[in-house]
Amino acid sequence: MTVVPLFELRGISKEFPGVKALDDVSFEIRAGEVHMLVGENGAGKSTLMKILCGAYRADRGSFFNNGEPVTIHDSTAARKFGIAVIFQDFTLVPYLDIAQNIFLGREFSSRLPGFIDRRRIHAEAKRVLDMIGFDIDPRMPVHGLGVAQQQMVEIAKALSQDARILVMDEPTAALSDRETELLFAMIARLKKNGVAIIYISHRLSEVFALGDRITVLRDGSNIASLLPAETTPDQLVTLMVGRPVDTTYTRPSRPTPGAVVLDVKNLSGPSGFSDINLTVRAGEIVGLSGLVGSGRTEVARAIFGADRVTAGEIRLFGEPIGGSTEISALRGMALIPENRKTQGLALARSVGDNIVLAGLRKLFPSGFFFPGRAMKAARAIIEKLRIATPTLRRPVATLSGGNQQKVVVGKWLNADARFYIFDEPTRGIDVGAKAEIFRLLDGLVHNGAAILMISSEQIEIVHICDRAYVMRSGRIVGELAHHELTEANIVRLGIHQ
Amino acid sequence: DDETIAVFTKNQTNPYFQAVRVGTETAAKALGVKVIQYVPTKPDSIPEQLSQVEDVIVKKPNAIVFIPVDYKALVPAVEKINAAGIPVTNITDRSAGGNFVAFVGADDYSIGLSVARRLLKAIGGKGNVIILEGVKGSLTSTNRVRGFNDAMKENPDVKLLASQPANFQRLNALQVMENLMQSFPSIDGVLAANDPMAVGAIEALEGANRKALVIGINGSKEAVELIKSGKLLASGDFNGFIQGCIGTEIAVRNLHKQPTPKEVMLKPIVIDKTNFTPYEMPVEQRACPTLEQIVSN
Amino acid sequence: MNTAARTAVRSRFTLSRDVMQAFYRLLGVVLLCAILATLSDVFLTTNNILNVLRQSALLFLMASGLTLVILTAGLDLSIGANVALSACLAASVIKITGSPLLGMATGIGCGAVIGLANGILVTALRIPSFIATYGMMWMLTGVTYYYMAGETIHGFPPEFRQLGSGYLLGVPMPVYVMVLFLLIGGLFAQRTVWGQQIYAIGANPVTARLSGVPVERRLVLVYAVSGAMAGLASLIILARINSAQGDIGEDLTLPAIAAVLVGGTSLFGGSGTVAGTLIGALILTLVLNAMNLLQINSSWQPLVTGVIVLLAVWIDTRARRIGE
Amino acid sequence: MSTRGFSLAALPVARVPGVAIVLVVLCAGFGVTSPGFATPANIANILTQSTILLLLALPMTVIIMTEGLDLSIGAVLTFASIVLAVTVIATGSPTLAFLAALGVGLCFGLGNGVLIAVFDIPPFITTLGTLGIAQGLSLLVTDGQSVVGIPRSIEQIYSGTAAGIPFPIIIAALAYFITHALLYHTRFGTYVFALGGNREALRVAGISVRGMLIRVYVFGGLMAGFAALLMTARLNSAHPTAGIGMEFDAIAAVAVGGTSFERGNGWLLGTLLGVIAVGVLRNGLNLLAVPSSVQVACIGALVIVALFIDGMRAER
Ligand SMILES: Nc1ncnc2c1ncn2[C@@H]1O[C@H](COP(=O)(O)OP(=O)(O)OP(=O)(O)O)[C@@H](O)[C@H]1O
Ligand SMILES: Nc1ncnc2c1ncn2[C@@H]1O[C@H](COP(=O)(O)OP(=O)(O)OP(=O)(O)O)[C@@H](O)[C@H]1O
Ligand SMILES: [Mg+2]
Ligand SMILES: [Mg+2]
Repeated sequence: MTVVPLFELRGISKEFPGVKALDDVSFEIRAGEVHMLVGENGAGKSTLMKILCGAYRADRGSFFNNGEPVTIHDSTAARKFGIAVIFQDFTLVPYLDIAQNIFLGREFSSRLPGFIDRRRIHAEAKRVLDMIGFDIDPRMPVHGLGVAQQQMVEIAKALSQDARILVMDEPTAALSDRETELLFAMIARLKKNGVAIIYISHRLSEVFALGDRITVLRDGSNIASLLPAETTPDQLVTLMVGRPVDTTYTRPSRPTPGAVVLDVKNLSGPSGFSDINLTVRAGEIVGLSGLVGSGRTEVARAIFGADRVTAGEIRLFGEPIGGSTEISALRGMALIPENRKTQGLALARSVGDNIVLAGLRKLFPSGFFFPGRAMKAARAIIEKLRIATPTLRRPVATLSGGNQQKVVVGKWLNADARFYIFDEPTRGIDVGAKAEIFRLLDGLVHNGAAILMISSEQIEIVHICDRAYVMRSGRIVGELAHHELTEANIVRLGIHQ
Repeated sequence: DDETIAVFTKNQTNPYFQAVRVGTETAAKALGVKVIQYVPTKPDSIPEQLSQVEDVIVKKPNAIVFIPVDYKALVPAVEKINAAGIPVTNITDRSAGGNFVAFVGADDYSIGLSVARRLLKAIGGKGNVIILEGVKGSLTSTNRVRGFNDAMKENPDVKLLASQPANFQRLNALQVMENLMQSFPSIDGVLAANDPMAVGAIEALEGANRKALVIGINGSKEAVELIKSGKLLASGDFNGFIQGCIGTEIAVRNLHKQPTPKEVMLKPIVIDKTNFTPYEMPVEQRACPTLEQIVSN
Repeated sequence: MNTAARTAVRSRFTLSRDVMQAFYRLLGVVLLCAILATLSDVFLTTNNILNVLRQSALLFLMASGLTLVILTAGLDLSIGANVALSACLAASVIKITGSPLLGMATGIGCGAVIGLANGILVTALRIPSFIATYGMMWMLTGVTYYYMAGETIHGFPPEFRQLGSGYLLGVPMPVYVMVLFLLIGGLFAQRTVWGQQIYAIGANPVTARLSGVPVERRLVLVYAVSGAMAGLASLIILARINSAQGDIGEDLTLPAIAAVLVGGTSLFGGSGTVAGTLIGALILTLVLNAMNLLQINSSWQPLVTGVIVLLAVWIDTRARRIGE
Repeated sequence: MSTRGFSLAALPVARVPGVAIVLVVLCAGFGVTSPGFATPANIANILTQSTILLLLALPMTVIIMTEGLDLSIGAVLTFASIVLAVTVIATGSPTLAFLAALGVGLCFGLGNGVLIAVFDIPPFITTLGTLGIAQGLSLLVTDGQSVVGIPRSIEQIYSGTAAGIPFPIIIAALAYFITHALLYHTRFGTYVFALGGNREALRVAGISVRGMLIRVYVFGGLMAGFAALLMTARLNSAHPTAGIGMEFDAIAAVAVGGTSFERGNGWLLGTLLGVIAVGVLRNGLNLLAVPSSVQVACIGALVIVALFIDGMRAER
């Protein structure tokens, strides 16, 4: 049966300086399907979608709309074909309100030329927000919103375009379960209306639950197009990575926990958490779980000394600390923040510069900096974590998300950290890299380090952690020992009964 | 009762205007009136002096002594003062319009002429000369340089190597002079349109171990010291102190309905090795000459 | 993956971007000199070259400290006013005590304290540097005017004046000072942990802080250094013109900023070099020197400088793009 | 115009901004200490004096919101004023002269915009360069001299009144409302927020970032041309140094008014208050006959204090 695809890309190639991001990739979308696009970090998924929506221009290749050859050289052209995108990196304007963001570039005109009809924009925005079940005043400026709320606005923005083809680049990375469910319901409704959806995700569960078809990209080429029913997760991962990979992370036996490394007592802070008590021992991984917005990040930042606290005490290796990231780092604490682009990396600087940043004081105790030694140290980390970069000098901004995350972790390895806080370490990371990060965590605790790990994916907490705390509305509402650590228990504690 | 006189000068940095201000204050003390100084916060700012005039009109002082930042651009300010009925005495730079009680000044042109003559005579009526101009377009600079040039015309054997502006500033003059010395291996004289530029030129010459005679204008304290030590040949006396004194005295006389002259032009005096002694006394310690002394001179 | 192996090979052959840029800019200077040499025969004489170097020293000293500030994505608009106040205080101290050393300590100390104050405004009070230093500029100017009351301080001991007008082995003293601080500044920025941290702060202050860099303290340091360099520059001016006056630094701020920018340092922070700033200072000084030598009407000066600034930065952005 | 329209998008912080506090304190202080201060004549005087600065500070707010800067605006004002004067003297037509001044503003705005948007030169450097060019042209055209002999009809624009209100205040109020409408009620304004806040958002929305940037700087140039008319009328002449440094005054007023330098967040009313605060301070100090050197220091203190108050509040 030859179905004429709704839209087709053929022979797309795209080269960035030094990287062949896409090499002769072809891809087609049919009406009413959810087409999963998977691949390792840096495989070229986001790049392909940016070409589809006109944000980048392909070096070579052609487009077909309903079988007719067309050109897409900017986003207006893409929009004409009904292509809308939910970007991996938000495209929201902080000091405009939600409604203005949703209709940016498509404002309703008032009678005066050039003027906009604010009332209509707000009304329409309200309609779209209601449609996706997001209950918020469209007059709220976006800069005050949390990550999840921003993601919802981003989704509303794409949906408001009445798209025929909707691209979602890791839309659930920042969403909680409730919002994820709403999104999935939305997707089902759209599918019924004949909208084609391209869905990029690193979560294999989503791939198999949602997908009608799967396309795998590897190193900028498309490797396979398959049906979920005919594939197993292991086969898919093998295709993505190019070799068989053991993704079923098996928890190795851990040493018996040693001395208390971190001891937090009655910690409260102005950023909305109070009376936090927790301990982490050498050689154990402790989870900090809870819903998005429950204040885990704030606690982590406060422990690291990045935010002010109003009460309580933090002891690291028995010594009181607090209020200074410098001292925390020197005493052997590390923070892998949740947003790598704005908090974890200096994007314009090179991979090498980023990797040595946190360890400068340890690598060069004299205060003098030697580029040769720094480069050697950076190279060792790159090899150890298998960071895919052609050179040390490449700006870290040009790496894919997963490799960027590895750089953020890597910079603390040079700093001889003994206690690590990982805030959503696997957000936006492919399966292969995820397994590597977990192995990395294991390696760290085996060498006697202590880890506090925040994750919104309960399954991760259950698999990795030795025990876990659960937070709700800025308080710790429970501690789960290893034998109690199940998804059900976390959810029970995390959601208000 | 206390009569107040508002005094407007161009900036807070040039010693010349400081001498004017001291002059007005000395005279005021002697005459039993009060003076208030108004100086633009940004040196030589036209809009700001205009605003200050407008603000002062609100306060209605009894009289105003006025040096316009620019002799043409401040005419609207003078007209506003006239309209407010406040008597205003113009000193130093002659305003291009408006009604004044009197004008007190010295003639830039004739000072430039006489001090340049002094230098040209000292180099024997022949040789190579450089002119350092002030801020381009300012009345002061234009007239002084015109005086320099007319003195040059009287000495056809003197060659003008270059005439470059150094904005009345020491550091500018130093660097312009350093650059010009690269092009001209032999320089006999430097005519600078004010003292700071003359000092800059002297420093440049000394730095390069070269000799040339230098003159400046304003008769500042520093210039007098340099004349005494023989580094500066001469400085034309523009006499800000006396202008301040006489301007204030005329303003007060006018208030008291006493007769005043319409114009007082101070004679050009060339300060050099022969006559610098009276100028060594700091302005703060000098006494104001009376109007009669000046006019009868 | 064998990318790591490739990394090892390639990085040895890739010239650093900064080095390439400095190279392009040096090429620009050479080109400019070649053009000027054909226009004026005195241009390429040793004397004139030394003369240009001596004149650029002042600009460079102010701009070198400023380079560090701009590397952190900040700006210091108060350096001109700082030079004025430092110069006047140093001049007073020399006059009163007769000791050049005390005067020099005063000048540099005053500059550093002002820089420190800037640093505190920017870090502790969180005022954007552009505005904090603009306010500081006005306050310093006010204090200077008040202190000097329109007077001039003149005539310093010859041994102090050596600093500005003296020669050593036929080369003017300011040139030595310039080279010394080029080395110190370059080493500080490229070869110290602090320098690396300063680059990181410019690129992303949040990341730097979360990587254990004491951002506030480094910023305060950077502003203090910029202030101290302004103080040092004020001494060179004093020694060169042998007098101090309230308006001594007024016209020096924008040229110093221009020198840094023409030298290729990005206003957005995180990239640039002190050596580049030297080249920037040289370019700007060369232009003025040439205009004097060719006796061009000085009205052309702002226009030509403006065009040169635009050209230099434009060529720079082009070169950067080609380099990538 | 609906107040809701600006209350949310416009206010950077929903509490009393530093500039308002500063302004109230200044007015109260001067009102008590200086009898001439709180008179209608003096208030009109302050407002009139503030008009030219406001005409520059309005577009400066917009430009700063796009994470840009226009250092050339004072020099462009100067050059436009000279062209206006020269044209009116040569042709006798004030209309033609005004158009010529606007033309100068347009050219420089366009030049700035193209250099920034197309040639990718950072705004600070671009406008530093064009500042030099405008200043140089002013000097070359006039040879440093004032241009005088302008017909009285032009002066009327500054000194005239309508219904007892000075013309300049009417013009400035008009300019304020136009800018307000532009910023908060048009596409242009919406995209200005996006230019500073997230350019990528604009790009994917299919709006030309370059085109918008150019428009923003053209707006700045045109307002400078407009301000040149007031400046020429005020001085009844044109002078090559008249507008020197006004760009920094405008930037300071914008900053004092609470517009942020970083995030595409601006507050136009704050700019208005900032301009008036500077005017009140200068006027009050003059009325109190405070020595000029102290005035200079006070202006610096005003800038720092206003931002300090804002900073303190933001921390809470
Ligand atoms: N603007 C850019 N400049 C240079 N290189 C780029 C740029 N954008 C992407 N790349 C490179 O292109 C390749 C593909 O990147 P892309 O973002 O498409 O990966 P991805 O499949 O979306 O990865 P992830 O799952 O981590 O988001 C990567 O090697 C990346 O480093
Ligand atoms: N409804 C909301 N409105 C505005 N801001 C919110 C809202 N919900 C959360 N936030 C922001 O998020 C912060 C708490 O979320 P935070 O990111 O700390 O949660 P978390 O538990 O770390 O979750 P995650 O790490 O998954 O984002 C609050 O301080 C607030 O700034
Ligand atoms: Mg991606
Ligand atoms: Mg979080």
